[in-house]
Amino acid sequence: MVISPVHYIVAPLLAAFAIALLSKIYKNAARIVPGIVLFYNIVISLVLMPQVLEKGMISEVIAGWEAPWGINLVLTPFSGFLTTAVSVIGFAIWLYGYKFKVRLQGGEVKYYEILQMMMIAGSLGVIITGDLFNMFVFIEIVGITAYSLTAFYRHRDGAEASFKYLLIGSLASIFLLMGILIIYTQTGSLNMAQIAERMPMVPQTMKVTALIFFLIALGIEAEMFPMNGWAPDAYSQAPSPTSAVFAAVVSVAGVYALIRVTFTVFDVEGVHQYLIVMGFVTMLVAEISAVAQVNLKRMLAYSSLGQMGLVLIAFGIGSHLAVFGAIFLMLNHAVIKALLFMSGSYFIYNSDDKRLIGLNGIHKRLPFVSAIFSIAAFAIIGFPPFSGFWSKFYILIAAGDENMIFLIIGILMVTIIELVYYLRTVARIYFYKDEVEHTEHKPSINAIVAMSFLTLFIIVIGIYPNLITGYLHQAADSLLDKASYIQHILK
Amino acid sequence: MEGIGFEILGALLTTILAFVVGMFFGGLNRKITARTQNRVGPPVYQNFIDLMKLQAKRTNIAHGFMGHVAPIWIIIAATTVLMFIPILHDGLWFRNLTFRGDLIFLLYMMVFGSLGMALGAGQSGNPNSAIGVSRGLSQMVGFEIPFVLALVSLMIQFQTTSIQDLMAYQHESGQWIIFANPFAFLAAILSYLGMFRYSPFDIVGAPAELASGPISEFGGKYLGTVMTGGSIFTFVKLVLMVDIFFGGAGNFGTGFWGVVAGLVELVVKTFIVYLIPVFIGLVSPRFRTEQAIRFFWKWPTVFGVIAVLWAVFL
Amino acid sequence: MNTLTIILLILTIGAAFTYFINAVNHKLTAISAFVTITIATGYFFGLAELGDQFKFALGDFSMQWGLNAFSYYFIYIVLGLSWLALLYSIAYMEGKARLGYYYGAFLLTIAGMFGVVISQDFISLFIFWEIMTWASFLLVIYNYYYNIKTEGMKYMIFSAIGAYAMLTAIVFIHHYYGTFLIGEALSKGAFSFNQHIFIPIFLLLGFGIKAAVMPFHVWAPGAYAKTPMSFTAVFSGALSKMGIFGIALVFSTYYITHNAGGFIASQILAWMGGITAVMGTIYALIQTDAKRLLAYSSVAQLGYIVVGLSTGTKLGIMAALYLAVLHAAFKGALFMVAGAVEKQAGTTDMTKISGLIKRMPWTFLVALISIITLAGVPPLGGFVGKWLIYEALITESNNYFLAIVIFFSSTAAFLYSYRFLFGLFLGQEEEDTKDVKEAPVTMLIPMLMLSFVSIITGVMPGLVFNPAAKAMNALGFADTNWDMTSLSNIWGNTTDLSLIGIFIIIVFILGFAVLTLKGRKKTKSVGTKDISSSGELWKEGENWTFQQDFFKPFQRAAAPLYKFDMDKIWSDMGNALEAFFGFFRKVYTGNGQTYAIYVIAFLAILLIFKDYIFN
Amino acid sequence: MMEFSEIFFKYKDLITVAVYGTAIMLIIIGLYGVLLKKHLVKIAIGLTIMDSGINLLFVAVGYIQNGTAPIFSPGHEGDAIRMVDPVPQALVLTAIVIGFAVTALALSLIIRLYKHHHTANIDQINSLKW
Repeated sequence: MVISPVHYIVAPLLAAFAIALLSKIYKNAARIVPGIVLFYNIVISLVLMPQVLEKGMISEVIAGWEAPWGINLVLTPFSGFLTTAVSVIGFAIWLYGYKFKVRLQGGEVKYYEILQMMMIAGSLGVIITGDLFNMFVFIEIVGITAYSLTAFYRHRDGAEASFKYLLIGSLASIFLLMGILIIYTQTGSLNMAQIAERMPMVPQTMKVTALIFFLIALGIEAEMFPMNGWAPDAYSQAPSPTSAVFAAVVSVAGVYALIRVTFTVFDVEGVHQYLIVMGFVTMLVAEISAVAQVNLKRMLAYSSLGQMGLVLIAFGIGSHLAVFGAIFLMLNHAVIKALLFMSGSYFIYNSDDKRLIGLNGIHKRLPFVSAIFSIAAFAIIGFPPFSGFWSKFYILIAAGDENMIFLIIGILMVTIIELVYYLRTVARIYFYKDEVEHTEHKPSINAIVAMSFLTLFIIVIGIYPNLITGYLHQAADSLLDKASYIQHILK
Repeated sequence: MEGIGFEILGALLTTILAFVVGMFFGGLNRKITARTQNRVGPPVYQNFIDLMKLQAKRTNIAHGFMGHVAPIWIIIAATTVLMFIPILHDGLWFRNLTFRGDLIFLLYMMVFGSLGMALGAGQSGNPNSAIGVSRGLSQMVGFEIPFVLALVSLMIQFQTTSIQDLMAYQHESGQWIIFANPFAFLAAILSYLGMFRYSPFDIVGAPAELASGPISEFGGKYLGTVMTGGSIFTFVKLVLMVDIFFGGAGNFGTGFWGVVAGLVELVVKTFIVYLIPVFIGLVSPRFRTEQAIRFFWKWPTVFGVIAVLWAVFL
Repeated sequence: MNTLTIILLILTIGAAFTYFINAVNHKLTAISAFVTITIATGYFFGLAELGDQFKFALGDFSMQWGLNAFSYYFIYIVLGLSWLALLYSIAYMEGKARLGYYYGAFLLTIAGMFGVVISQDFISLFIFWEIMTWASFLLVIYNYYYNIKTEGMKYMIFSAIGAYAMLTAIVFIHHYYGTFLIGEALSKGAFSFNQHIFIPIFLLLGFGIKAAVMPFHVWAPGAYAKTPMSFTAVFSGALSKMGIFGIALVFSTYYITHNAGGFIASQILAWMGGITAVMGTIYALIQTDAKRLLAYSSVAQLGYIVVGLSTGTKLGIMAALYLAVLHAAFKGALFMVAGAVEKQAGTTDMTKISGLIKRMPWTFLVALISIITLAGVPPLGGFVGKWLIYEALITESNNYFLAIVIFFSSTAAFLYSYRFLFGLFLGQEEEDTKDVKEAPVTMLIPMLMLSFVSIITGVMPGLVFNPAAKAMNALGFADTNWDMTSLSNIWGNTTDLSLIGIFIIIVFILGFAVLTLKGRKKTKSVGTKDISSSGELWKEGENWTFQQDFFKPFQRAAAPLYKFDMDKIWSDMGNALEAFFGFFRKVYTGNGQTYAIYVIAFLAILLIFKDYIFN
Repeated sequence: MMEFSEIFFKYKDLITVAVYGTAIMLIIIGLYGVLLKKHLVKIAIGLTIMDSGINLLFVAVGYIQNGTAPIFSPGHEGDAIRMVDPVPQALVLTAIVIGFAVTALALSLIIRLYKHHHTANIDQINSLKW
């Protein structure tokens, strides 16, 4: 059978239903099926990426309706890169969580897996769709599954976090519809390429108004200040693998949607400054709030808000090198933050409470996980020789080429704040005395494999970045090259 | 008259001269003090008698290696500095090693002795000695500052760091540097008061309160050696002063009688300079340490700064 | 395969191997570390020669490592001192916990320093700089395992500030001059103070923090004092010299083209160095812990070096380079002495122990020589450095008052020098230190070797001058011939060191012979309890050593200087920032409705001001 | 007895205005409920009202004067020009479904919140903050 981009979405969706049925027959199906499906997604990437990189991009039309009439899926090097990353990290997270969900309280594994699969399917859909309304639908799928997963644990404050998320999220959907409506009335189309083609004829005010609605709606998904109040709660309340998925998959999808809309669909200039300013504000506020956190997962959540802010800054700078750095940083953030949540959840699991005090001297009990966490922390701060350094370095160089000295100084100052709280955490892990006795939960072998795989990635890329810079350059080109996108889809 | 033998002879003569003159000055100091206090006082050669007595003592107490080494250390310091100070300004007689060292070297060489003394005193374990050392070092930080300011001003003014050049200048121009840069002289002479450690700056020895401080554990030959070194050092300081500010000695040619006359001139000049700390010591009580340091950091330093500015702008 | 890469590989692999071998056998750890550094050092001095280069591409950037006379000079310090320090560590760290951690981090730090010195492009410079920083950070927190909060944090944050200042400068060098290669940037005048002044300023900030220049010196004393002494020797001896390395590099443009902007900057930096020297000294002499005393003294010494560099004259730079080596020698030896005392007597608190001279004579000898060198008293090597600095300041660059400041600091240095010797070795011999033994021989050998450096440079400074002169050539100075044994300033006044040395030795031998032979039997050696105590009788258990407030009078006299406490200023600033953060994060009120209001308000703002924002 | 279409033609502007106005009003009412009401259920209701407002807006936009259903039936080929735009209606159907799902989820969450906190006042449900 011929593999096509649509399988990215279809496979997980099918899996979601298959789980429901198969787990009636075979108890462990709920655990195994997602792995198979995500592995299949990796296979898809392995098959498709060479073609994409060769042809530039491949687009798939659904149900035979040619674009612009039908819904079409586009796999550019950019989106292809992200789908690959999402599949790989999703697989790693599944592997990590394989045994983890045995002790899920208040929910059966199968519901968890179903929601997880649908969330990943939605994110992949957001990334590869070429149609605005289709994007809206996928965003809603992601949203609803995310609300439910946030509230998955009954005994925590999950419901509260979930409700906040839902409140803001549905506002987002309403504004998204509003934006789509305006765009549709002006251009009479929903296909991104066609809209982009007709965009020059749209009157400025309408264009900007629509853009603003999109910026708000997608900014909520991309965790932009001041729309990101829900994020820390959701991250900290969701089950840990889900937090990892939030950080590694959902936020990436949100940023992708935002960038795709602002870069490809619209042609408004001022949006770049907007992205830089708001990105910096996001970063600053997030890191400032992270310093004094007493809850590990909440601290990590704020930290990922900060990273997202940096990504937005980099996209806002908009030069080739900056976009390159931004995509690199998205990848790094996905990997590293997933890793942090993975290891962090073992700390929490071992230390009876989610607060940081529980981490004191935990390395005696979890030497391996502690080492992983420390490496990931150093990597996300941007210490060489870890991969985090390179992305930050590229972004800074890009900013320097645009002669934005104050932006650079600001970014680095915020990095120092970041350094402070991560260092404190690592210090707790290694250099503090722990008074109380704990029950020991050693990490299971599959978790160790998953984590060491991602750690290896960090270190290898950090020492020899040339492994991926080639793809990243193509991805950046494909994002910035708007004309070829349009003419490729509209033939 | 050349050759290493000549050099060594000169060195020995210089040392003996310094030793004798220093001892006599010490005796004169005691005599003058006594007379101003309406006492008869000891004879001027009293110091020699004391020295002989000390050297002849049957048992000597040493508290360990450092205490054993310290006296020699002081002698080394004294003689070394002496070797690097021109006695007479013309290059031949008693020139020793003068062409080999400059003022900065002298500055550092002059603290060499007190370091050794401090170590010796330290090992004795006597609290008085330690206190004395602490005071002495603190006071040194006080008086070195104006002294260095004075020397720096001279260096700037005459574009040289060598004493011989300074003497040569005075010899040629016939104008003493005390007139060429009076503020430098003021700063230097005031810091000399501290260097001589007569009252009001005798806080190191402080006979009544510290049992003569650092040297309180030295006796017999050790004390004798310390005294020897001290008297040589007195002479050294005076000669340095005379050389720098009072045109040096030896302006009567290089013949034998000229040299003798030069030595006489030197002794006279040094004695006159020596009288300044002596008389000030007679009439003043003792400072506390911090008072002493404060004193040196006030007026002498101001004079020194003026001297430097003088040298820069005039 | 290239020499430099091989050495780096040896060091890093050795570090990993050492770390893991510790799990197998604690004995092997030290051995493997020492073998590693021995191989690396031998390999370097055996095979590497000037002009070695290694080019490769990483990311989209071309990297370049190489070896010129200037870096070679600093590699003498790095590898030589590290070798001795590791030899010392074998005995010093014996029986301590976390040996693998210690030795691994140590080797990694050495690798970082080596990389910093050999890297000829800014990216690898920065990378190695960071590796060096966090590897040494691991060692800073090694000893005081459970209160990293204080010193480790301070060290890391200041290092980060410095490193990021450097990074900013690097990025802008790439922006303005389109290159990452140091040589190319130099030739394009990237470090000139007249164009894009903030580039050299930021670089100086980065390097100056590592060199502990006022007002960024606050991390140094704690970090030096709390690290294991065996590493502190390298830390203050070699690692801080990386800052000196950088400063010299940045100023190298100014050295050649004496432009106005560079002059002002150098003057400012020189005065900062002078103030650093004074501050370090006056805080050193009120310490009661020997380690802290040495730490502050290191800060002061680095101040001298910075002054020498900033003068930018021939003698000044020579003074800085010379002192860089000499400071590595004597301060390394002194830290090793402190470590030996700590290991043998249990503490370095000078109010607790005294009179160790009879117990540890060799250690005392090393301490004495190194202290004389530190104080800069002839005939040992320290004097040469002092002489060079003063001549540079007075005769070449007319910084008379700076010279006075330096002189004040180095005179006050006598105070803490004496305090160190007296506090640990002299004074009353107490009961509780009766059974203290001399340090093991593997600890004595490095100390004695280092003190030999101090001695030999006293009479033949040319041994250091010649490689230093080559280094200055690499910086662009015309070759200046340096006499092996005598110093001379531009006014033609000379000081002949060999003569001085010979003379002093002769007099010493004569006097010692006389004093000892003449009535040896007449000398009675007695204990320190047997003293003239003005009538007081010594009772059991009394300690008469004068240790508390040793320099109280000086402290009272210099009270105004002690008012100015940089450490407190920084910590207040930090606390204020943290309080502000704590207040600001309240923007995330836990109320979902508020978040909704944020969204709507933001939407409204955008819609109202859309013409201003998006045009 | 006039035909519907005639009445419609008579008041078409009025009706258009009414439809748009209603949609906007619904959205504003919903916003009011979301932003200012403290009761969770009222907030949820506000959300649904906003949803329906948006949907109404969609349909209104898609509508063209005197249009027919977008169905090709034999004999009425000529009506193709008078067909209303089918896309918005399709979208609206999807949006309605999504809105329904969200509302259901919201209500279930509200129930659990009420069990957990024993209140439905959103101001008192802020145990996660800062």
